[in-house]
Order: sequence, then C-alpha cells, then structure tokens
Amino acid sequence: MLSEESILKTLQHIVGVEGATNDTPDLIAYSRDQNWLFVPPQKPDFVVKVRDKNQIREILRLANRYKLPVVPLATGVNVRGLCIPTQGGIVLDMREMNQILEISPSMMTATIQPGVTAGQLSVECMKYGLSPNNTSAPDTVSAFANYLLRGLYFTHSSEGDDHILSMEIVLPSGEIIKTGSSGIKPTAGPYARGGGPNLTGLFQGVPGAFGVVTEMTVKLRPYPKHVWVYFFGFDDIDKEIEAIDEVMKLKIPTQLTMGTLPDMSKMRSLDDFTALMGLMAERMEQNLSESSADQVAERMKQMAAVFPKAFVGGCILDDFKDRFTLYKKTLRKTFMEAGGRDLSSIIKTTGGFFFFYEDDMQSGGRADATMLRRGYYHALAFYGPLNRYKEYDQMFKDVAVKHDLDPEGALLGGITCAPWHGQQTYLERSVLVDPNENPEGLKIYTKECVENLLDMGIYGWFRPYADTLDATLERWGATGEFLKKIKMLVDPNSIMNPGRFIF
Amino acid sequence: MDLEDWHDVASSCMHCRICVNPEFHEVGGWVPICPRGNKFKMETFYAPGTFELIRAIIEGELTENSPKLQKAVYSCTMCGACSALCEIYSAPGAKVKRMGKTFVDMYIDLRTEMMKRGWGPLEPHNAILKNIANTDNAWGGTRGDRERWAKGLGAKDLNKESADVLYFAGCTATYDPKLKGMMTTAAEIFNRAGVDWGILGKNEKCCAGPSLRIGDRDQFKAYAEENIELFKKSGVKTIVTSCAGCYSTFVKEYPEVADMSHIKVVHVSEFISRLLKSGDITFSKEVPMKVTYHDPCHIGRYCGVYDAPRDILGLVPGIELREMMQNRQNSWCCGAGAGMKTALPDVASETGVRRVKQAEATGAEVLVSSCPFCAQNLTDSIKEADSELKFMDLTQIVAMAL
Amino acid sequence: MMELEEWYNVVSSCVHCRACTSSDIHMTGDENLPICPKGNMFKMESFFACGAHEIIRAMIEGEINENSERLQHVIYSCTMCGYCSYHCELYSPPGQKCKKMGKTFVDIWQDLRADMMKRGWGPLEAHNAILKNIANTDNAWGGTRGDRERWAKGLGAKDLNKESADVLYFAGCTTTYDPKLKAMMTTAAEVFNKAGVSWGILGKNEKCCAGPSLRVGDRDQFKAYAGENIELFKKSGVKTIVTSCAGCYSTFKNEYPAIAEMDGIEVLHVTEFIARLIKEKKIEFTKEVPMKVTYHDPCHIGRYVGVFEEPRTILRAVPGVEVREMIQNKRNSWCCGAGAGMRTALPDVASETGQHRIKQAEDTGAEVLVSSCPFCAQNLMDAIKESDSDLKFMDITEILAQAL
Amino acid sequence: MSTEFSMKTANEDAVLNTLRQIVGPTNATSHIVDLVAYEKDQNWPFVNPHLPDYVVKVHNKKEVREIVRFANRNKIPIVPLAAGINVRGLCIPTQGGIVLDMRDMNKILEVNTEMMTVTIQPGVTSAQLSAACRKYGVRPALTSAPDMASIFANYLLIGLYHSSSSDGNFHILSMEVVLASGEILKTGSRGLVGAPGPHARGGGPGLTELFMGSPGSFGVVTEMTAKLYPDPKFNAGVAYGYDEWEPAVEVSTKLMDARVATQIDIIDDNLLITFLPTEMVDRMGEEAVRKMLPKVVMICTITDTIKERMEVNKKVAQGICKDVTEGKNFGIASMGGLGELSSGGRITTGMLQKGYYHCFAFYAPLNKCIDYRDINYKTAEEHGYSADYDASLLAIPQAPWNGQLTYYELEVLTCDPTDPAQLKQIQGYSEDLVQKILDCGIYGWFRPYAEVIDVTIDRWGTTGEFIKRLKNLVDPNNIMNPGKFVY
Repeated sequence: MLSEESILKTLQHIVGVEGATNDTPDLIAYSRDQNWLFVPPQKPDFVVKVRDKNQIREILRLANRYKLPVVPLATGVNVRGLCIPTQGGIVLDMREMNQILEISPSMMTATIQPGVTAGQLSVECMKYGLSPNNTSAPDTVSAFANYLLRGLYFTHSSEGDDHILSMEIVLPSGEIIKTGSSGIKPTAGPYARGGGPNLTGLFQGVPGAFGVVTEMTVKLRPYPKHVWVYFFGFDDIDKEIEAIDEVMKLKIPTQLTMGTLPDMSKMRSLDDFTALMGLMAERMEQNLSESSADQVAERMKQMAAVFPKAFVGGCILDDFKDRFTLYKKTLRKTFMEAGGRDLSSIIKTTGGFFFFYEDDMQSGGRADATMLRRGYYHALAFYGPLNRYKEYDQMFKDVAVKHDLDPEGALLGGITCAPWHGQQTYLERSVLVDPNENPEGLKIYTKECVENLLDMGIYGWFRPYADTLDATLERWGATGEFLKKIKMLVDPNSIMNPGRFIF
Repeated sequence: MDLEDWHDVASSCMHCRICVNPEFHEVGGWVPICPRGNKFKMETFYAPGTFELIRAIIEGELTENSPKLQKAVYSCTMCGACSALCEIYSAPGAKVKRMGKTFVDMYIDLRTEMMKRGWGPLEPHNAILKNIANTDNAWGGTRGDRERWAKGLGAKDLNKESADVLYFAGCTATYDPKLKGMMTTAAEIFNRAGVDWGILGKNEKCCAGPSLRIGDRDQFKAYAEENIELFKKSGVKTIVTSCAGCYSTFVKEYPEVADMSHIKVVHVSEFISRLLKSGDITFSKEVPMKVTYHDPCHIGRYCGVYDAPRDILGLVPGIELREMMQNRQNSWCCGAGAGMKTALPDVASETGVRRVKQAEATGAEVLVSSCPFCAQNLTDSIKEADSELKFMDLTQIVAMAL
Repeated sequence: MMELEEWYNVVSSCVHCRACTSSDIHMTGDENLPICPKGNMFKMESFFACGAHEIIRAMIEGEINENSERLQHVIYSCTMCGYCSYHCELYSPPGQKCKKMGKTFVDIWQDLRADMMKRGWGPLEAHNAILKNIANTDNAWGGTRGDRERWAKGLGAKDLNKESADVLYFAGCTTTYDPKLKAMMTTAAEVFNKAGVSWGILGKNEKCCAGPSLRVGDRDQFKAYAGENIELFKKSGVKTIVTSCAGCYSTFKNEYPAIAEMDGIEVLHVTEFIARLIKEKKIEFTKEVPMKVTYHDPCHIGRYVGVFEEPRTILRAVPGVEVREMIQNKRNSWCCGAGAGMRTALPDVASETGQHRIKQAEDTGAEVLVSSCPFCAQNLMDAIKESDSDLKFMDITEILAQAL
Repeated sequence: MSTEFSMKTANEDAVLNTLRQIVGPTNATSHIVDLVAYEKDQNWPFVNPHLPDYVVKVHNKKEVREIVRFANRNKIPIVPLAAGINVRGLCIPTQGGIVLDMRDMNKILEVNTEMMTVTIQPGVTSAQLSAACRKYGVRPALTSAPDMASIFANYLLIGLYHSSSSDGNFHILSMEVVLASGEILKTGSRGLVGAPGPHARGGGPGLTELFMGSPGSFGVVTEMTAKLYPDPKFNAGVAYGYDEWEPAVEVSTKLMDARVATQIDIIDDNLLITFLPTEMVDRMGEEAVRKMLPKVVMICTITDTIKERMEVNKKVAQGICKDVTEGKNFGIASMGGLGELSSGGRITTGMLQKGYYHCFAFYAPLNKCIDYRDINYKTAEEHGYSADYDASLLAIPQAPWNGQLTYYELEVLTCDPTDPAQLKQIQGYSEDLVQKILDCGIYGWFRPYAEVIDVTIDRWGTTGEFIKRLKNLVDPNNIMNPGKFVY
C-alpha cells in the first residue's frame, strides 16, 4: 500500500496542489449530513477537486490499483448520506466541474457536467425559451445527480422520471463508456438512444456504485408559458383515487400530488399545525411568523373549517393556450364530478402551502428547501400502485400507534408518475420523529415500516437509501444476485462508493 | 456566547448549500455569493464546512491548530450573506433567527475561541489590536489627528458643550486622508440643515468592532463600556456615523454590553434621507451621472438599511441609478470586512475586483457606496482591475447636488 | 400443370411473413384465427405453407433426397383449401407471383404430389385405393356403372347419349354413390322440371371428373379421364353443364381448359343455375320454411372460383329462412376438412377440421348447417356426430325443396 | 382410424431424446422435413442459410429453463424464436443448434385495464393482442410491422409503432429472462418478491433495457409486461405532398415541437407505391400512379380519447402546415390500406412484394434527413440503381423528440437476389452505403442486422468492449443466438 504522503503527492500531481488535500479541516467538511442515524459520519482520507474527466480517469486508475474507495460527489446535496465516505477513501468533489457544455434549442437537449445545479440549468435554459424537467428538490441540488438517481419533477405526472438520453461513464479500469447513442464514432451527437441494448438504465438509480458518470445529455422542453396551480379537497379518498386514475389515464396533469390530511379540528396553535401538517407547514409557519398568536389561532380556525380529509394538488404546464384551457376545464370537471371541492382560493389566502411553489413549478427554484427547516428530513419513499394507498396509509398509522407516536402525526403523500402503467405512484411517509431526541425509536419505527412494506408488496424503493437496503437484499432473489455480478464486472475491487449499494 | 452554546445550531446543518448561491429568480442568474468559498472552492471554505469545523472543535474531533484551519477561519469577510439565505429556507438559519442572531455571531465566537486557545488571530490582526490598545484606533493614528478634519467646520466639542447630535466619524474615515471628504461633506450638510451637532474630537475612540471580529472579546468589551459611558456623558439623543462598521457595532453589539436604549444610532445615509424628507436640505444642482450603488454589508444585510441611500440618490436631479445584478440582501461583499484588508489582502482584492466588474456590467460611470472600508477596498480594486469606473462616497454625491 | 422445378423462383421468394398461418383480423370479426387446418393441428412450421415452400425448395435443390413418413405426413395432410394462397396473394411475394401467373398455391401442391408420385414417394396406400377404383369403376367409390343412373329413374331426365337437351346435369360420383346424398340429385331434378328446363344426364356413361386423381398426384389418370369427358360433353351437344359437386365444378372450370377446348360449354354449379332460375322468375318459393341456417362455403366453388353470393341469394329467397354468417365465411371460410382425399387417407385431419367448423356453426346459434358440396356434406355430417352437436346438416337443395 | 406417421430420422441422438423428455415426443424433431422450414428467410444474401440441428416447440417457462440449462451444459447454441418473421435472419441458426420455437407459447396472461398493462408470452402476435385488447377498450402499442409479427419480439427489439411519434418505442415495463445458467432474472418491479404486480418499473438500476435491442443474445425472455394505451375513439389526419424535401422536414419538425401528432411519417414516392392497394396500381399502371404521387408525403395522424383535444391539436397542426408552405393536400383516404393505422394490419407486408426487402434502418436527427437522402440516391446510382425508381426513404420522428430522434429507413425494393447479377449489385450497394452512412454520423442502428453489425464493432470503442463483457457475464459459453449480435 502507498503511504498517505505519496498518495497525496500523486493526487496533487494530477489536480494541482490546491486541488487535493488531507488536512483535517477539509476532511471534516465532508464527514456527515443530517442522516447520521442511518449513515454514520466518517471522514474521507482525501478530498480531491476535479475539473475534467481525464483527471477523474487517472484518479480512478490510481484508486483501483491500491483499492482506495472513491465516493463521487456532484454537489453532495442529498441529505441521505449518499456521499458520506463510510469506508474512508477519496471524495471526488466535482462541484467545480459544472460546465453546461451545450444547450441545443433545435435538438431540445442540454449536455451537462456533474457540478451543474438545477438552478443553474433552469436559468441558462430560460435564455433559449426552453426549460429542463425542473426537479422539485431545492435548486442547489446537482441537476446531473438528480436525473441520475431519478428525482421528483414538476412534470412527474406527464413526463415521468427518466430524462437522460445518453451519458458517459468512467469505469474504475479507466475505460470510458458511452451509453444511449452507443458511441459509434463519428456519432451524430451524444443525444438520443441508439440501437442495441441501452446501458443508460443500467447506470441510473445507483449512487456512483458502478462508475463515475462524467457527462450526460438530458431532455429539454419548451418553457411552459402557461401555469395553473390547483388544490382540490375530497372527503372520500376512494372517490379521489378513482378521479385521479381517470385524469391520469387521459394524460392531462403535469404534476399531481395527493394525500390525506389529519383531523384539522385538533389544531389550536401553530405548533399543533406543524406537528400535524408536517412538511406542508414549514412555509406556512414562515408566513405566519410575523402575525400575533391570536391572529394565528384565528387563521387555524378558518382553515380547520374548510380543510378536507384528502387533497389533490399540483400544476398544469403547457405552451399552447387553447390546449392548456382544455386541460384546466377537463381536470376541474373530473374532480368536481367525483365530489372534489375547488379550495384553491381559500388555500392561497390562508395557508399558502402548495401555492408558494407557483413560480418554482414553472421555472424551478428552492421553495421545497423549507422542508429542511426542522433540521432533519427523514422520509420513507417508495413506488407502489395508487389503488393501495389506503392499505399503505393504514399500515403506517398502525406502526405509529404501536410505538406510541401520534398516528395522525405525519402525512402519506403521493405523486403520480407517468406513464402511469401500474398506477405507479411515488409514495412518501415523512417521519417527524427528531432523530436527536429519540434515535432508537426512529430506527425501530423505520425498520418495522420497511419490513411491512416489503411484506405488503411495493414496486421498489424510490432510491437505495441505507435504511431500506439490507431488508430488501434477501427479497431480491436472482435479480439481486445479478446486480452483484454486474457490480463485480464493472468494479472488481469494489472501490466505487462501497457499502452504498448491495455491497 | 461561548462556542459550546452553538453546538445544536452547528450540527443541524443540512448541507443543502442554499448558502452558496442566491435564489436565481431574485438575482436573474446562477451566481456565487460567498467570497471565501468562491475563491478557495473547498467545502471547508463554505458555511456548511465551517459548521462542521465548529462542531468538530466543540466535540474535540479537531484538537490542534493548522494553517488550513486558520486560513478557513480568517478568510471569512463576515458579510452575513450565508445567514440571510439560510434564514429563509434551512434549519440552522431558522434556529439562529429564533435566537435573534445570525451566523456572524457564531463566526465571532469561533474567532474568540480560536484566540482563547491561542490558535489565532494572524499576525496582521495582532498589529490591529495593538494599535487600538495604544492609539484607540486601528491605524495607529495619533489622538491629536482625530479632530484635525473638523477644524473650522462648526462642530461643537461635546466633551464640554452639548448638542442634539453626536457625529461619530469613525477611525478609518478619520485617519485615511483619501476619505476626508466623507466627514467634511457630512459637516457641511449638518450645517446647511441647521443641525445642532458636535464631535468628541480627541476623546473619540475606536468602536472596537474590528477587535470583536478579530476575536479579542475583552478589548471589545472594555472599549464598548468606555464609549457607552462617553455617549451617556455627552447627553446626546442621536449619534450619526458615516462608518457602516461602527453603525452595526453600536446597533447590534453595544446593547449586549450595556444599556444603549436612550440613544438612537443613525447612519449618515438615514440621517440625510430624513433631512431631505423634512425639507431641511434640498438638491438644486444637476448631477448628470450614471451611478450604481454598492450596499455595505454592515448597514445592509446586518441592519436592513437598503432604501435610505437609494431614496437619496433618487432625489438627486439628473442622476441615473442602475442596480447591479447582485444588490440589497443578495449583494456581493466588497471584500474588506473582518480585518481582511490587512490580514488576507488577496481575498480582499479578488472579492473587490469581482464587485468592480459587476459595477462595470451595469454601464455606470461611478460606483457609489457609504462605508469607509468599502471605499478603501473598492478604490484599490478599481485600480487593480484598471477599470474606468470612479468611486465616490454617497455624501460626495449629495454635496455635488446641494 | 407444371414440373416442380418450374416453381423454384416462387417458392424461394417466401419471406416467412406467416400471413398464411392466421386470418387478417379485419376480415374475421376482429379475431386472429387459424386458417390452415393441418398447421393448426400439427403446429410444426413444416405443416404451414411457408414450411411447404422450403420443403419444395429443398426437394428441388436435393437437400431432401429421400422419402420419409414425416415428408408424406406433411404433404398429404393438406386439404388444398387454398386459404393460405388467398392470404399470401394480398401482400406477399409468392402469392403475388402466383396471381400474376393466374395460378394459386393449390397448383403448386398438385404439382408437388405429382412429383412425389413420379419419385415413387407417394401417394399413400389409401390414395392408391381411390386411383384403382377410378381406373376400374370410373368412380372413386367402387360403385357399379349400373348404379350410376339408378337415382334418376322416373325423374324425367333425358338420356343424353341418344337424345339432346340444353342442360347436362353432371351428378358427380360422390353424390351418386352415397345414398345419404340422394336428395341432392332428386331435388335438383325436381327444380329443373318445375322450371321447365330441358335437361338430361349421361347415365351409365358418366365418368369421374378425375379431380381426386389430380389432387392425389396421378396426373396421367386425370389427363386420360379429362380428355374422354370433354369429348363426351362436346358429343352431347349441350350448351350448359350443371353439377351439384363442388369438386367436379372446380375441376371442369380450372383444370379442364388446360387439357382441351371445351367449345364454349358453360359450366355452372347447381347454386349458380338455381339462382339464375330465381332471377328469371322460372321458379319461386311458396311455402314458409322457418329455419335459422348458416352456410358453409365449399372451398372448390368459393375460394377456387368465387361463387359466394349465389347460394346466399337462394337462401334469402326462401321465405322464413334466417341466414347467419359464421365468423370465417366467404373467401375467409374454414375448410370442412374433406378435400384432396383427406377422408380416406388421414381421417383424423378430416374429423378434427370438420369438428372445428361445426363449433363455428354452433357459435352462430343456427339450427341447420347448410352447404352445397357432397364432400362437405359427408364430412360435416360425420363431424356433427363426432362432436355430438344438435346441429342438423342439409344440402342447400333440400332447403329449397321444402319451399317449392 | 388415425394414421400414425413416425418422425423417425437418421440423425436421432441423445440430445433429441433429452429434448423429447422435456417437451414430449411430438414437440422436438431433428427431421430434415421440419428443419428446412427454419433454414432461411429472405435476408439470405446477408445471413447465409443454415439448418438447425433440432427444433423444439415449447409451451411454458419450465420447459424453456430446462432446455437452456441443458444446452448451456453441452454448449449447444440456442436460437429463441417467437414468430420468426423479422425477415432479417435474426432467427437463422447460423451455427446450428436448437431453434426454440415459442410460437405456441402464446397466451395473453393478463389484460389489466386498471393498471393499463398487459402480460404476454413470446408467441403472442400483434393481431392477436390488438384484437384481444379492443374488447377491453384499450390498445397496445400497435406495431407498423405486419400484424403476424410477434408483438413480444417487436417490443424486445424496439420496433416502430403507429404512435412512435407520441408514445415513443419503449413499451416494456418488466420482464422475465432465463439466463444461460438457467437462472430466472426478473427485471423492473417483478424483481422484488411480493411486489404488487409485474406492472411497473421498480427503483434502482434498470435491467429491462439491458435485454432489449438484441435478438435473444443475452438470454431467453419468457414473459413481459407491456404498456397499454386507451383506444383512441377519435382520429383525424393531416397529409401534405411536396415536390421538395425541405418543407416536409420543416413541417415535421414544427409538428413534433408542438407535440400535437400521434404519428408522423415522411414517405417518398418509391415507397408510397408499395402501400397503395395492389389492384389500384395494377389497374392504373405504375407509371400513371407515379405521376399522380408527389415526390414526398408527410402524413400526420392525430388520434385521441378526448374529442376536443384532437380538434385543438388538429387545428394547431393545420396552422403549422399552412405557415410553412401551401403543400398539395393529400387525403389519407386515398391511401387505402393506411387506414389500418388505428387497428394494426398487414399493409406493410406490401413492402416485401418484390420478394426482397433490403433496408438500412438507423436513428439520427431529422435535420440530416436530406444528407441521408442524397447519400442513398448517390450510392444507389453508383451501383446501377435508379434514384427515381429503386432507392426510397422513410423517416419517422420519434418521441422523446429530444435530439430530433428520427427513425430512418433507406430501401431498395426492386432487387430480386435470385439473379446473381442483382445479388452482387445489392451486396456492393449495401457495403458501400454502410460506410458512407457511418461517416456521415448516426446515433445508432435500428437493430443489429448482419450487414451492419461487424462493420460497427470496431467503431464502437470501449462501449462495444463493455457490451462484450456484459454478454460474457450472462452467456459465458456463448450459446445465446451466437454470431447475431456482438459475437
């Protein structure tokens, strides 16, 4: 094994003296995030700032030869510890590798590097009258990593979550793989899916465990000139689900979020509200923070009188006026006929949540970051069919009661995902237990919910987070074994973000 | 506060990096906002990195000093931008806001802890502290020179007489000959408006803001107590200062040392704006100039004084004010803050040059601000960037229009 | 009739698009149905037309150079219903090439069996029995010549060996020698008399049309009988020949012209002739026949020649009859299973194919399955028994007899 | 009395006996009469015919698994065949071995209108599936290949559909693959035990697309769940003929940008003729019909479940067409067979009319359409074909429209390869055209046809190497349809 000095010297030879460091202050900055309960903090041995793929290639070759773990980090903003070097090694900080290599209006594509953030991409695309599929995550996240791990988008219910056309991956061996247009030289451009097996899917959904993705070409769409945010209340969740299914099958909504709301009459103060409404309350709390206590109580009473048992909210984005108005009319008619009440105006004035998203929905932004205000954001997120929403919801409530947590203490929210086959819905149960107060309680609660979900049957986890992986492995059968084989093929020395996916 | 008291805030950083770039809708582009991080790039030099450093120091994970630690801690201009952004969106900002504080308070306590452990400050900082201790000002200027600028400008000597307004010039403006105009114009305006004002002259001491921001809490406490005594003794109701640093120190730090509630502290831009509104002074001459205004962090982000300077410029006939891309709470720091100009001049210069470039981009001929530190650094930066821009203090513009 | 080698270009242009294996959904009630009896039964690709093309190519190229039971099974289990040819003709190369030559795949399969006989690889024992019968008794069933005219006694049929008439009614061996089918001829006679048609029969001198010999592969026997028959027809001086047997009809229409000139004698199937009589108002139906029927198009008058509408006009003309179409009808009909010597050589194919058709007939809810060909009649009646269906089989003439 | 015909043949051996134990005596054969049917298809100029050693009719997954495991142990090549009508020799056993005939493994296991998914076996044909789905008021992605094709294989090889311009051409949600080792790999949501149905894509890396785009070279796919779409009750069409290509390309680009079309086809006159009913062409004579046809036709079909949306989209489409140029309106009705667009059919078999269907199919941006046309016409002329009669071009813009992803097909439909001179001509033309197109730059080939795959491998660089390593991982003994894909 090389000594630490010689490794540092080699790294500095590759990226320059300023680019590589093993000073403790630098290492500390990369050692943890708020998900410490499930991903224990760990300092890397080295931090390297890279600027281009040749540097990455040399570093990977070095790491592969001496079995040094490598953790690729685009901006590191995932609050789920995906970039914490749990086995030490090198953190490959690609924040400065943030060029938008090309935006092509005629091709409606953008070719970006890992460090490009969602806000940066949205701003640049706007100059061409275009827009990427904007993530609902804060705009400081790396758009690159968000597409790689398939995030949530304001176009989730009409465009789905696959927005990568082709990408370039550096394997630990130093080889560079081109997916999608299968890299036939000379190619007409790294844009679209070419023939033969498409490898793009293989390297998606995996936090840098198969190789370092250094470049990707993503889909753009015309800037949505028209945006309409809606919020409907339902008292009958079954009718609501039926109406949602009908609307999704008509291929109308751009984003559709749904969920049940806790019993509003129990709300007295803002703290009740925050506890009951969970994530949705953050921005409200901010809006109400200036008003006096009784103003707040008055606002709570107003809302309690109006709030439904279940809600459907979201937006419609389109660039053609008459098609846009047709969608609005059809969606409203479908929901109203199913017993929905249009609460948009009331919600806009009282709580405001959902509507603080309005300009984000059109052009991206960071309103969603308000979810982080409590200092912890722990959520169990998975994909399942919408028609089993009630079963999943009931399960979470039962487990909460079992651990004497308030069953109404959190919201099971769902976002419908195009192309809607299998009623594929993103379902998230935000867990409002503060890990600092009751770490063990949260761990037990999460473990039990994960086991129950797997027993009840889900389509798959939203992402391979640490708290879901081990329970899933035994149930993955031959597919799990096959993924291990693929991992051994691309990363025989298991240096790529080890311990983060399968092994 | 002690550093330990910040443990909860420090360990609740979500690493969401909202503090690294301002909201692009407001700014119209994806731009950096943290001078230190933008220059050194490593995460240690951004707020999330600093939070982890503080947590590591408190928890004993980081037990010995190192040049990298010093560089990380002392290259921060304390411009407060990260705090302003985090406050809106994320956890540490929300907690700090509930405490009525900002990240700057934490960074100050970090430097106090560094000094306590003998891990800092840097040599040039010690020179500043020594100057303040010996000559009551950071520049080593003699007490005698304190009042030289005011000779023949009709300023009462508040050590003996009494007046409504105490004009606190501030060391930097007093001892930097290039900035003399800031005070003389202020005096001219007071007289023109018939304001009953005076100065402390020789007895005017440094507000000790720099000592606090370098980490010498004791020196700051001593000077703060003396100054507050002096202010009470002078019996004035209002203190007006041209120096943004003094202004923020009087408004935010002094109340924690001793009761200051009986005295109202007003920045010169606020005072002039009030005089204009009350009609005590009016503009008569045309000032056909294209200008852009730089918000000094200590009056802007620290205290929310954004509109007064713009109201003034708005009333100046013939002037055209063009906003820079990054303005108000999203302003880019001039680079001089927290002893940067003396200790890490490369940070000050690089930050200043970037601000000059932003000013040029507006097509303005003159870059205006209202803080002696910004004045010094931006003037130097204009030279370094050999830009055709001219720097003028707000009061100089007012003088031209009177 | 051609040598097998002459088909080389057609068979090797098969693109294996398998249009010959299932129906075009737009033609069969939006259902994707099997169309090839032997393929549907034995499943292997060799039992479909595209398989047969490759086998022929292999036999021509010598890749298949020895006989085998498998080869015989593949070749002789084909009822020659022509459905595959019809579908290939629509878009694919072999069918299009045949169409330009004015031929169909049936010609290929006939030449293939001729080649098999030439090579001594066929036909099967059961086929040889048929050929021997025809050679000895001028009919495939071994019936005596004397019995040829027994059915016509007292029905006013002129003896065209001595007298002359406008129409020669050619009964056909199967109709003549199968007692169950006697009514087909007697009703035809009754209709002719009622319509005042001057008609006669050849009686003892009526010989087998030798269609079966051609389809079994004995081209020489066919040529001989065809020549004699054409002479007989010309000598009888009739203007029109009417036959109840679909097999004889297609042989006279499609095969005889290649043997010798027919001097413009018009050949009509009994359904065409009766439809004409109805149009000319020579006969009309008076009695009510309240019956739900479904009509099975015999391949030899339907797909081979194109007689689809006439039988239906007859049925519609009979008061009280409700005609219901099966899902596979007219040019898309499923074969009854009896064609090309199947009933004698591979009865299992005939039976299963027949029962498949019975099920389709039952699905229409009709009480009576009607057709107009003795082979179909025999096989469908047996199939009704085997699948113990409560359908009844009637020849079309029997129905109109009830309404006269 | 049923006659027994034995299938006895000289080359019966232990392998055949094992196969017969697995699938039953009548379902496995090595008789020459049965083998010849699998020996060739019309692409023999580029995939030389070869007899399989055995043909096996399988009916369920268990049989497939046992056969694959047996073949892997004895290193016997396996060629999976769903309907085998790809007319490009993908199922020709070029290295002998076992042809796995899955034509009778053709059950539609589940049509689920609530989940809008259908679970099918390999032998299910497009006609069978589209007819079955219509009963439920839904439709699968209707392939523009003839409806006798296996829709299963068509989805696996990523075909072309009557809605490729709006639904794209990825219709598989999850599938079950039997690997050479006999392991059964379940992709998408099937992989997770207890998943609520094989209906959707699960999280984590997508393995489904790994087994798409190659002719069974990575394993035998035995079951898949595919997407269903609502059966469009309303359909309209906008079709314009142009004598220049530029307006056709410009209109299509704008229509795709506006996302109003279900399908856009840009067809030149040489190809258009094959779609017209043969009687009409024979009756009027090819020359007269050619005069009637414009040089290139842009057909935009708009189908929808919501009437108003179809009207809105149609209005936008007509607006776009008018803005570009006043093209000659070309009624779809006159297209005869093309009316089958909404229900699937056999019209495209017409392209095979002349007995041989030589085509190059690849993906590339629409804005290079005219370059490819010129390359095809020039190369055709150089090899003695006439650009006006023989060489033709079809372009179909694909969703997702990013990268102006367009399917191109350059054809010569007038060659009869049985004539040695024409055979040499087409092979020369093909070799020349491959290089020219690759030099001009494409995204990738439509399918790994024989005549393009070996030329492409050396241009595929490390990606090609990586795919070889993947193939080696799943099929170490190279028994899966060897020689057809990477090696």
